[in-house]
Amino acid sequence: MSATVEQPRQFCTLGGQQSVVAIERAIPIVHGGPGCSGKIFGGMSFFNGFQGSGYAGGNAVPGTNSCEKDIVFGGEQRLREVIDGALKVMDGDLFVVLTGCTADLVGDDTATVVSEYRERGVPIVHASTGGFKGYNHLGHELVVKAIIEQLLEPAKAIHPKLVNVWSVIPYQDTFWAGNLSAIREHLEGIGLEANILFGHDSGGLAAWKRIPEAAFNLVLSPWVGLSIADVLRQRFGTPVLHYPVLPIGAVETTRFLRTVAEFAQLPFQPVEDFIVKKEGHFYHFLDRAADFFMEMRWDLPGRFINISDSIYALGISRFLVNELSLHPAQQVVTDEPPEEHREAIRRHFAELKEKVSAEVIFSNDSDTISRQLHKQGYDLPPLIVGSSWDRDLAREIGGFHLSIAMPVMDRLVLDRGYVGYEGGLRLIEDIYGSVLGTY
Amino acid sequence: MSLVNIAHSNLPTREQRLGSIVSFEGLASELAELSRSGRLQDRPRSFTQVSSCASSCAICLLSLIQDAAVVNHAPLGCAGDFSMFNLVNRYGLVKRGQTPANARLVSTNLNESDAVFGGSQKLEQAIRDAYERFRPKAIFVTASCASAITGEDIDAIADQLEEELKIPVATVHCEGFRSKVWTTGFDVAYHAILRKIVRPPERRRLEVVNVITFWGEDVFSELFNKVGLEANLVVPFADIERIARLSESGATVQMCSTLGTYLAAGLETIYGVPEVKAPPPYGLAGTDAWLRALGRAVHKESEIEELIASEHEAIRPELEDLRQQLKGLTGYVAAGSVHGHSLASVLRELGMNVAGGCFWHHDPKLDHGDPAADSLEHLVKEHGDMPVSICNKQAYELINQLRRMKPDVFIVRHPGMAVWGGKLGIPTFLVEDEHFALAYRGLLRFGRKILDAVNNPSFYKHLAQHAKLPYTEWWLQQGPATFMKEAE
Amino acid sequence: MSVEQQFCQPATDNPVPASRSTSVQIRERRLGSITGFAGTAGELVQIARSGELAERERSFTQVGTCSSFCATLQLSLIQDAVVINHAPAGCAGDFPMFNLYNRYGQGKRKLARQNARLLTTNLNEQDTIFGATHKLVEAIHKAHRAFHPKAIFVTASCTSGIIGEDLESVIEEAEQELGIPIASVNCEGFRSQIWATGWDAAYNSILRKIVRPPLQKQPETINIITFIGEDYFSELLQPIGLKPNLVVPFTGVEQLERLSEASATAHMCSTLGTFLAAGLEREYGVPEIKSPPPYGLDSTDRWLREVATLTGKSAQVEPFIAAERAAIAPQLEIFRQRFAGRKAFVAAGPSHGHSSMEVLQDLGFDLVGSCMFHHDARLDHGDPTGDSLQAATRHIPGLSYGVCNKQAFELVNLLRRLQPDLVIVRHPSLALSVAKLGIPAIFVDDEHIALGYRGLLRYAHKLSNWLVNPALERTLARSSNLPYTQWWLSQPPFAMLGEPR
Amino acid sequence: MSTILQHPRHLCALGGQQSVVAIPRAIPILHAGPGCGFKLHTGLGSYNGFQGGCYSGGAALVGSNVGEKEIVFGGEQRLRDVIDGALKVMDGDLYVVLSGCATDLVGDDTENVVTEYRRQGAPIVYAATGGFRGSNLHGHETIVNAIVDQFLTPQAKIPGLVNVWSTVPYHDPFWAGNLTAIQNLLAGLGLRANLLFGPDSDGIESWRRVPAAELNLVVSSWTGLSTAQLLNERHGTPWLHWPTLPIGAKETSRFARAVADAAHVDSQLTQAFLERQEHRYHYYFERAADFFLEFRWDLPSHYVTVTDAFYGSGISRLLSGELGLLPSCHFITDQPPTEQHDAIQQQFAVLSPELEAPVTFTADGDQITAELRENSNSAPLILGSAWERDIAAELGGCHLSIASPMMDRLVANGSYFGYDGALRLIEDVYSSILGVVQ
Repeated sequence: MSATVEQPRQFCTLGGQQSVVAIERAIPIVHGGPGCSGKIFGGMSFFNGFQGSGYAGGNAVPGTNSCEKDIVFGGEQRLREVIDGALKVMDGDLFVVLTGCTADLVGDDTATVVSEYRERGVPIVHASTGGFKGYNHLGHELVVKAIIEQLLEPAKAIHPKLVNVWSVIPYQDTFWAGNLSAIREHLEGIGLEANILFGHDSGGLAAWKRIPEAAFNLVLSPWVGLSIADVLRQRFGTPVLHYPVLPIGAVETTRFLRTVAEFAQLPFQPVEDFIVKKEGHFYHFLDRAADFFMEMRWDLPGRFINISDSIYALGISRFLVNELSLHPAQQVVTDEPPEEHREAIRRHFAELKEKVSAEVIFSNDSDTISRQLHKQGYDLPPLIVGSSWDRDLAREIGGFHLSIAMPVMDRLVLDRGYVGYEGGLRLIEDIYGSVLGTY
Repeated sequence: MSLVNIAHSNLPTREQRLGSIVSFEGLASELAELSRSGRLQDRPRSFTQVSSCASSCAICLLSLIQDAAVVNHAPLGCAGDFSMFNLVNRYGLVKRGQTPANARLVSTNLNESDAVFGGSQKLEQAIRDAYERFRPKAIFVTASCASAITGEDIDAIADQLEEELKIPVATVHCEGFRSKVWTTGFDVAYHAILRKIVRPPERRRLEVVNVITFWGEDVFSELFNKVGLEANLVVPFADIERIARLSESGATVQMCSTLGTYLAAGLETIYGVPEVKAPPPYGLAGTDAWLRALGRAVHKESEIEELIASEHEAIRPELEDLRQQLKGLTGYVAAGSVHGHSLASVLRELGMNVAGGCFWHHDPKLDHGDPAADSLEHLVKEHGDMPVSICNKQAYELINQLRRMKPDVFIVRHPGMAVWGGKLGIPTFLVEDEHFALAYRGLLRFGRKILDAVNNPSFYKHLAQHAKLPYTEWWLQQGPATFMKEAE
Repeated sequence: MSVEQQFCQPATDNPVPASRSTSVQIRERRLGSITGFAGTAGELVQIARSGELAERERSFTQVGTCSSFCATLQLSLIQDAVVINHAPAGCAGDFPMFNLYNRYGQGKRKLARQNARLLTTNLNEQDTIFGATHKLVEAIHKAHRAFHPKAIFVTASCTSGIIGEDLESVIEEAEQELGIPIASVNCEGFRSQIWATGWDAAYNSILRKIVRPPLQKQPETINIITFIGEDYFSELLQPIGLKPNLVVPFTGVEQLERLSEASATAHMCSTLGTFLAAGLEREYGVPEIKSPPPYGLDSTDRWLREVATLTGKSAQVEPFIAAERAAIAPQLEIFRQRFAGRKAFVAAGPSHGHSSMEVLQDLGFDLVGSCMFHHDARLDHGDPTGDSLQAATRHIPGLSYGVCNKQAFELVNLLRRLQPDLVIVRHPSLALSVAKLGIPAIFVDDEHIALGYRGLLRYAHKLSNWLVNPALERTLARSSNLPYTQWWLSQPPFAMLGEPR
Repeated sequence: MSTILQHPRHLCALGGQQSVVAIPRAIPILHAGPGCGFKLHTGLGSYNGFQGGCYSGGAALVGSNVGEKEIVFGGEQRLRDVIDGALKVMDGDLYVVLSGCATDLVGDDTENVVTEYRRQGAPIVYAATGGFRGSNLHGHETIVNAIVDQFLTPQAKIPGLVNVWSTVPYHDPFWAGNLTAIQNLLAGLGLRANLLFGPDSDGIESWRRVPAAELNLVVSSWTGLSTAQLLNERHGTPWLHWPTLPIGAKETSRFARAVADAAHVDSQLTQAFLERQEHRYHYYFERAADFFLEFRWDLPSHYVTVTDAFYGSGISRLLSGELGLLPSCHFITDQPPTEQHDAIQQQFAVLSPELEAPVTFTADGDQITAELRENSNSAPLILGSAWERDIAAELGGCHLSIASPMMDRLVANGSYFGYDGALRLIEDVYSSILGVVQ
């Protein structure tokens, strides 16, 4: 994270605020400048599929709105005022104080202030998320770790079927809500109890308190969440299953479920029964529309280009290659994975399938991306699966376009999700809808 | 003698004109020989699956004329393909950089009482409506089984409305039951065009070459410009004025002589526009021969030779490379006869084996009657013999064949047929743009496309695992020709 | 320069800023603006006039908005300029919004749709220690190469401000090299509680670097300082032979260079444009229309007359006014009857909020209260005739009136008591808090719709559309839950407001 | 259906073939001209959400392809040939012979031929579907009633079993997803839906079970009513007619309660189930509420529906009843029997007097276009078939294809039924708008 960025596809550490909003009845408290929270809300939630305020997001977020006084003389007293008020005014189960650039730069001792409240028994934690520290991917991890480290106690007993799910990042993934409930349904389908932690019906603070009881942690993402799993292993000794590919469509989802089942030592038959049922449904529709896929009328895209977070770029590439036999062109990973994870991601793209591999570049800067994609030649119109920023690019290189990555300004997203068997069908409908819609 | 008689509103079917057939099982060489010796006969099938009718082919061509309207005098089901032609139309316009617009199609929506009392008023009404709504330069009235069986005199109505509206109103006799060979529909559409649209030449434009084709991308202009010729693609996406002046061109060529045989022959017999009588320009040998024939027709032999040489040079390296990669792969082709022959040649020239071909029908001769253009003969001579089935889209026969042939790739040119290859797990694609493989550079495009298909067959594999075929085990054990009776 | 020196400049009495300075004085100091008040409209007018208006701070607050947002909104919509945000990535959180505004507006104005030209220097931990002017240089060159802009604006951030980045030296150097104006915009979020300060910062950079002395005066042209609304000003000005010049959004740099050539400057909202208008008058003698913007019958009359006097069109204006008033009278009467007795409330920024209050009164609504995001004790021109609050409440000085920088918890508390039939909202995502109470909340997207005489009817038509079918609010009220405690909802709405300083 | 049609939205009675294709392992046999089957596949199955040929459709359709000879000398022998072959070649559980224009007009005694085979024990029925007899919705009813009439035998009642007669396969591009959604909702009420079509149906077994049902559920403005009546006469099964497609929380809960009552389900359980559903629905609805509120000012406030009757009323109850949009006019394109028109008008009238909008019964694209040009205020949101794209563009409005023919979308198991269906519809509507305005 160093180069200048045109058309950002992720925001700063303070973006962790949205992960708090995603926890049922949790209240973020922003100790930062007056505009920070609103900008994050605009970028990650509103102008990203118009996901909206939710329970305590948007304008409801308590904040210190730091002014010159707080910069010059320190803002700790101001923070106390706001926390006091928040505890009275805001109806929540968990309070998370997030610091912005101002507080972190002038060196307010937020941790101490917050711990005073916690010692008085208030369910409140602090995450130091000054924007300059990194992207909201880091912010998400910081918030989660803060809750784990400052609030959770070792479990009395381990629940053998309980699994904590660390996967897509709330709001950063425009489809997080639908995706997480899909992951839940699939895991429950093979006999596990999924601790989803974010979104509707995820259980709020109570669910978070159960984290130490889990039999294992599932990190369903190329890299985000691994450090969370580490912390949990150190504190509670919980084992980790890392599955880097977001399962979209039958091939990947089945592979994923079998991997999980094996790791969790689940009885074989029920798992297979579930898989057979789901695959049957999925392939019924692929079969029904097979004429369409094969007749490839209307120049359905010859090559596809992903411009998205590694979790989507990889998941969707595997899906289009495995299920629709489409071919990858240049792939672009925009979530700036830490160096130590890049080799693995490169390898996944190199080995999409025997005889099918893809070049990948890591960049979150539209200027760089656009120059790279203009270099390539295309026999048929390519398909760009990326953010709304890329609509112009798609037009320039004569391709088709579907927005699935932040920021999504040209779609409204409610409970749509792309994960799993159903998700795959949904993605097919959306991709070809966007193609056919251009005629 | 000429088969083209524009005094009549109707013309004989292909069976009657050309002795065409829709069923045959044997070697390409046998089929060619039988055709040449005039001993070719059809073997009716007892069991059949649905095929297509002349109505679709006729409406397809006419509905893509940009300032004409089509009135389908039929019950509503015969309008089932309106939506397809609409998409073809919008899609074609977008590709040609124009704003997409709906096709100008109207159905008279014949119902029970019309069947009893006749639907003549409705037809008049519909023609007037079409005129009011679209202000077209011409209106085509396509007939249907129902309109024919109830015995309506649509020609009389058309002539009367032509008087009234002062624009050509042409009837198109594409009743579904008249012919087993749906390409008869092309003939009747062209017949209507020859009768009512094409004018005698005002001035000859020898540099202009008519290209009879579908909706494919214009790959001809680039080729022709190099030798100072101008490609005039018809009928789709042309307008009435351009079609009216077909008679002024220096020659007529076709991307598929099954498609254009009647129009080309008509332009030659009526207006003396020479038809280039050669197999279509697919594959090196085919393209060479076709270009040379064209060169002779327009007296540009030397320019053509230079063009051929330079194009060969341009594609050689990649072609070699492709041949290496495709070597040993086996293909199977299913398409309309002449275009099918072309695709088979292309595969062979790409270094592939061709396990065989399935063609929707076979014309033992073309309207011009000149054997020089026999594309099947050409295929056998240039690329060797192969098993051939003639089968008007009988999926049960095709699938029976494919299961025996087990090709590495299956190439199809007709909606609805590709899916059967896929359900057997065979990498399959439909040739949507009929010009995709055309001429020299098409050879390369097509090769790359095949490589893509065979390099990532996962879609087909999964489909095969999960798709259920609607055929009995019994059938799959029988020979493909089981239901063909002996010739009557 | 120490943090102390940097930020604690003594308040100055001079209401007119020295526009050559790179930094605009914040509104708290320049205009005595405040964000906390509870009382009646009459009181506020009187205290403000007397110069004794004091801020009342809240102990508990919800997040607000900052100058950076307002500054970037104006500048990012200049079609041939580029905005570089010298900040961490999160300050770019509003880029997507500006991009949608941009594409949306381009569509409306028949311009080719293109993404807004926005960059962030993406400051990180390293940069906070070693400084990041080199990244700013890189960004400027990148912007130049990618877009060949006619001007570049560099917007500051809390971080760049606190670590004391020296933007000016970088900028001077780059200007030399690239030969285009490059302007810093001092919109650090923490500097002011009044985000409108961001407009001032943006306009200051335009006055400093873009506007040129007039080549030739354009007596027919009136500058209109506005947002992104449709051009309804022509309806008012063309009939009397004048031409509106809508700025800043969707203009080009060249159009802005010639702001000095207009015969007058007016506003769609005097809070928005006060700094730019005053600057143009002071620097280039372009007179500013002082009376409140033309919303509602009386204000429109007054505004038109002032414009006419300044441009010598008085002869044309009177018949025009009479004709327009007559033209709308019958339909207006119908709407007045339809809306009679309906209770309305306005939550918006001054002075546009004041304009809405006038419009609602003209349409026959009963105003039961209003709440503005801040209050300017005076405007930069310092002329009391510009007092839009007084104009809006001259008939109802007793109207209960609050100043509240969009604190949703106060608004919800207040509205639960007032239970109006309609709330006009003019700030993103406040509408939701209102609608969750089951009260029709109209978010006014196009700020020009109610403009002038015919605007009254346009506005009324839209309102009646939504009032016909409040199904959305009902659905929300049925299902929704507000994040506030019972304790809070039983407190007085302004319980968190401190005593005047 | 009598007027001349430009841009048709339904086809002819022979389109009933698609309903046969929709029955797992059922084989349609067309006694008709060579092109009919494929044209109908094209219009209903392919260029209508690209649903595809499935098991026995598309190019697998069996047909006698009658030619000049059969027209002149009659086609009954030809039909026998084809049936013989079909029984050997096609691996099916149920065979349905459909006659087309040509054979109905020349007067082949198809019924007689088919009856012979049935007497010999072949699972085969006959439906007279000559194209001129009516629309494919009539065709659908004809084949359904043919199976009921010629194939079903009395059965002992199975508690909680409900036959679902609703959306018409393939004609409604979302039929498959809609049926699954209905099944899930009924399951939530503790009922067992007997689906006769689609992937979740047991095919011939489901059909055999039809007489065993305790209730016939007709979710449709008019198609299926004759079937319910027939089943009532034959097997004494009561029926519940729900003329509007339930979309959104309000409608779906009303619908579910009505079904629960008709099937005598414990209202406590029902209540608990419905509350869970509504709660989830409102979470997402509320999450996007900022958007609805802040964008309605400038986005279309008025909408137009150009759909089958039960879609139109269902959509208007979501858009007007829950989202607060205003209807500007409704076009009913499925040509309901005239005696149904008043009842259908009522379905649109229930919201509130201010929300009355003209309802026009027509399937003619030209009339629709013309009337939209006249009385559409400002830029409307048009929910209709892909035909309406041009007029939407002309009026500067927005458009979403939700009705046949749908050439601009691919549909797999998409559905607009119920709670989730409403969320899906809202996503699709606003995404199409957002795609246009920027």
